[in-house]
Amino acid sequence: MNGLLVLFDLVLLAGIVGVAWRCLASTDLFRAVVLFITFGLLLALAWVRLEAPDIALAEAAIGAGITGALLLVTLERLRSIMAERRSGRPHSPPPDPTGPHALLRALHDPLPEHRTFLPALTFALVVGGLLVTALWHQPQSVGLEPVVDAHMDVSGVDHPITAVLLNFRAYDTFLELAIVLIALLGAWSLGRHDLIPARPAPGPILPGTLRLLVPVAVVTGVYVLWAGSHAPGGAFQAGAILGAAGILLVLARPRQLPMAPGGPLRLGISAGVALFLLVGLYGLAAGHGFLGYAEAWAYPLIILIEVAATLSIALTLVALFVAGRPAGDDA
Amino acid sequence: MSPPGAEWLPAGIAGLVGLSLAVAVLATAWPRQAHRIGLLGALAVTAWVLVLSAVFLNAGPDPETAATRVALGGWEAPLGLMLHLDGLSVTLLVLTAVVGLATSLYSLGYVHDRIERRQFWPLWLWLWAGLNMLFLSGDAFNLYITLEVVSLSAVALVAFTGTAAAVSGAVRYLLVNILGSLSFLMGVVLLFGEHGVLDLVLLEARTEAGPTERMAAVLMTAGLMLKAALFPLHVWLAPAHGSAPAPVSAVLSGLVVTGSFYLILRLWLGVFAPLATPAFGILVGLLGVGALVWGSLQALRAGRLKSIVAYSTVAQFGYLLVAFPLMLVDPGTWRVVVFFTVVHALAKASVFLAAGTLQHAAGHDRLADLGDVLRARPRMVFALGLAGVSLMGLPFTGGFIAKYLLLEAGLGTVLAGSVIGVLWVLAIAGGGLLAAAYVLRMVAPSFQRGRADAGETVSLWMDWVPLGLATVAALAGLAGTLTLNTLALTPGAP
Amino acid sequence: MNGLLETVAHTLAPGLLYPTGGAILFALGLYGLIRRHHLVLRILALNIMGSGVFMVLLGVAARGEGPPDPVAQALTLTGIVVAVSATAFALALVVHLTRLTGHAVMLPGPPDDDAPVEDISREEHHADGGPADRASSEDRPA
Amino acid sequence: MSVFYLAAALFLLGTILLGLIRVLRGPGSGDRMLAAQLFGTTGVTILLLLSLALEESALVDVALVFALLAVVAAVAFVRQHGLPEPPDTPTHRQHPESTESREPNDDR
Repeated sequence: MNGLLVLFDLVLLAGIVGVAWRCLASTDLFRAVVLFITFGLLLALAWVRLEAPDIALAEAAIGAGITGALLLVTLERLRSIMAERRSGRPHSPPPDPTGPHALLRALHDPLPEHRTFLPALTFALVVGGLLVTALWHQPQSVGLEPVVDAHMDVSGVDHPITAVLLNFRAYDTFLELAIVLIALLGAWSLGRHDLIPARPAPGPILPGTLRLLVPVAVVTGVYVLWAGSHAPGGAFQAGAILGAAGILLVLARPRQLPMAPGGPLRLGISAGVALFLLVGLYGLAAGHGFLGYAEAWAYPLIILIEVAATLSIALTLVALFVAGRPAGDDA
Repeated sequence: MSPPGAEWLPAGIAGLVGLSLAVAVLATAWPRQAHRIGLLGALAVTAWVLVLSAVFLNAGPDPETAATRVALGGWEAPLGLMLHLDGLSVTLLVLTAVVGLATSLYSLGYVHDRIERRQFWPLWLWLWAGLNMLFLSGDAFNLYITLEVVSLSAVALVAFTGTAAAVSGAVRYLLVNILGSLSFLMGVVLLFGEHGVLDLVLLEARTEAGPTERMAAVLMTAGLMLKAALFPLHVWLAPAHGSAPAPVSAVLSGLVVTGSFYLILRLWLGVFAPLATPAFGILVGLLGVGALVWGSLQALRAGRLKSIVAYSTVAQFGYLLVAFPLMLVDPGTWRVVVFFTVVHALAKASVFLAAGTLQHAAGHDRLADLGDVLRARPRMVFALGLAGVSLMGLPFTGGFIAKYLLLEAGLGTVLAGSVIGVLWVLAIAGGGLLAAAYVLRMVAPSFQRGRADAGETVSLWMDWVPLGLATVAALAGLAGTLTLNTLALTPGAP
Repeated sequence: MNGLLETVAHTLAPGLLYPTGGAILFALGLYGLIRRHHLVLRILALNIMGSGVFMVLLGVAARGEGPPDPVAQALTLTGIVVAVSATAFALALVVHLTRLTGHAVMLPGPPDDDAPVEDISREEHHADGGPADRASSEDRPA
Repeated sequence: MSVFYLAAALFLLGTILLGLIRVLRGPGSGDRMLAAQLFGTTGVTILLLLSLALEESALVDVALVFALLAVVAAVAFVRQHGLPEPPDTPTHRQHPESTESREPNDDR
């Protein structure tokens, strides 16, 4: 059993490193993206081996649902921009066969010159070697597991990771939500969104798949959110799953994005942060400290924050997939 | 009996975080009123910071007990997160408030387009909140998160004009920031793996000079140097700072870069203090000399006003590196370094704001064609000159006192028998001369004869705020003793 | 013989094996970041570096006998969310840059400091949403 | 019994690594994408087997999420590349894929 586990670990790690290496050595960007999707899948298996099912769940939802689609759509956007520029925009210069325009022809990145090979390799080897040396010298520290365990009964939930995320280190989680929001504000500040490049997909398969899958994804998201208080799961994983369902809907109708009115949309994306902050300020006023809860209220407040955070994360991830700001936001 | 007000400090610290976050969230959710929310918020946050610092100075006369630590949610470290306020963080909070208020007032005039206002204000308020949280954080992982809040909103602010130069500067800036954050995070992970705690005070008590600490120090310092644009990791700075809108450049050069430098200083005064050796100090000092020379030469070569200012940031941060070997000889020098950073931030922000006004009036910022506008706008020339004098370090300005103290420390090193100390003294003195050269380059066209043309009309805010901030920078010399005494209230630091 | 086996078994424990793998991923990502010029590949390289950091963190948390450290896992989750947000924003920037300049590569060498800068405070400047219509006049080689 | 589950998981992991050849060599985008989709299915099976072998019931949730969301990338792909078309239509992808597989795409 143990020998097999070690063998499994070794094969898995070799696969992860190999896939990452081939991904970064690709000249074809599409191949690099497909390898990156595979990399995410193998990483999820590694998280399972490191007894971190919560992280594996997040990796599954992100890697399979969000990042893969985001990267594929980005490549297609780049390709359609390039095609548009080549096909005779009046002011655009003709493509220069040696210049940077040629580099992006059909999403192709030529291998770099050999000049940087040795310095880069030496640098990476030194950094990696020093890291490994430092890591192998470390003691078997117990970390904070006993401390968290001793406080579980006053945390309001039964799952230690949720307790850390939404009670003991709630400030970090609050700022994490803020970062998702800031990323969206940044993407919105670049301009209005344009159409997602898409080709017709005739036949009953696509609409049929969506009709079946979107409701199942929504149910799964709600289940993962609910499970978070006592088992692996939680707001972010649930938000990512719901976000993936939203991305499916966007992909189904790329030319008719729902015209969300600006006010409610803004409220939706900032609801998670706003509610979290309100609860935190109430805690400060009531004497539990900023972002603190009374012990009896911990469970309902955590659930309330998680629900709002899930909705905001899902909405924000879909908006990040669409990238530009909707026309309704300027009204 | 404790002095009055001390018992309010913890609530005041948490309240400051809550207030700056509330302003940012409100502006995000209600962008139509974002500029009004931003103005009121800027006034409220500034007032709060000033009251907080007054209470702090009144309450903590003893350097050993001056730090106030607040357990968020009531969870003490190592389980929970602690906010940490001491003399160093108070100084930088006040600096942030002054520059932040000036930038906010300036932006009222500068960002006038209805749609751009909606994009600008929420991002700027998040950036300000992130800086406040950075200076108050006492936890290694939380520092990583606050750094990300700061850098993502800063990148978005660089990009939001949507021009080719701004967006390509922003992409570079973003990649550099992510790389710097990951390097920092790897260092945090190493420290956590060795000691099992994240709180900086607890970490400081446990560190010794082992392989983990050395590698973590290298990774975290390199990551922060990348973010602070410290030579030789500075290449991204000029394109990002030089092509951003003026208020954004002011904040980036004045505050964001300073935030990363603050963190380097904080770590080397605390967690990594056992690792500092003379050889390391000399290496850092040589980098500083390189930064001074290279940055100044680029500033003398650049054709655009804002590029000159951006490169002068690289040069001026060379002083901070030169100060490292001096700190090893006389540990108390770090307070002079912080004072220098404060003066630099004030002066640099006002120069960028003045440059923004000139660019607005002329429609460009090419130095060769800027003479007409400069001759017609003596107020701007005065602001540029006043701030520039502070950057050069002429007598009776804040910059003079900072550089004088640095020189004194350098001469002390020479007297203590260090040969290389001569190089540090020469660098500090020579850097001032180079600064004089590029500052004169900026204002020189106004002294030549020629046509005067005020160009586009300029709103009142844009006309007066740069001069106001430059005056504050020049007068900062008067607050030198106060600043140094405040900084002395930092437990653990020499 | 037994001693040797024990040493090997100790070396191959997940708590040491996976941090080593994480360090390799970190170095590999760094190498790719330096070598490749296309921005999408650079973003992938940064993501691989990030995964290396998370692998070290989780591997370190899984060391020892008892259950793994929940704080380390919570930190990883937070880190992953930050990485995803930064990646999405970076990709949006890259698309925008390509629209403006016609390329998505960041070539080495110093950038052009003296390129003209648009001033958003001027009256003639308006954020009219579609960035594409500004693109043609601002085309410049990197 | 858990040894058997583990051995099966190891075998499936090996098939993923073997299938990487298809991703690396292509030649078409469709080939690469289809291989990645297949890895998704294999990954679900590995997760279920590991869940039995390590007695960790939460892994079933992970497998569920993977199975559910694998379709997102597939839909994104189909949406942008269309359904298979004759190679001479103008909407066909303009990758230099045919040259790609022959090229020495290794820089070491």
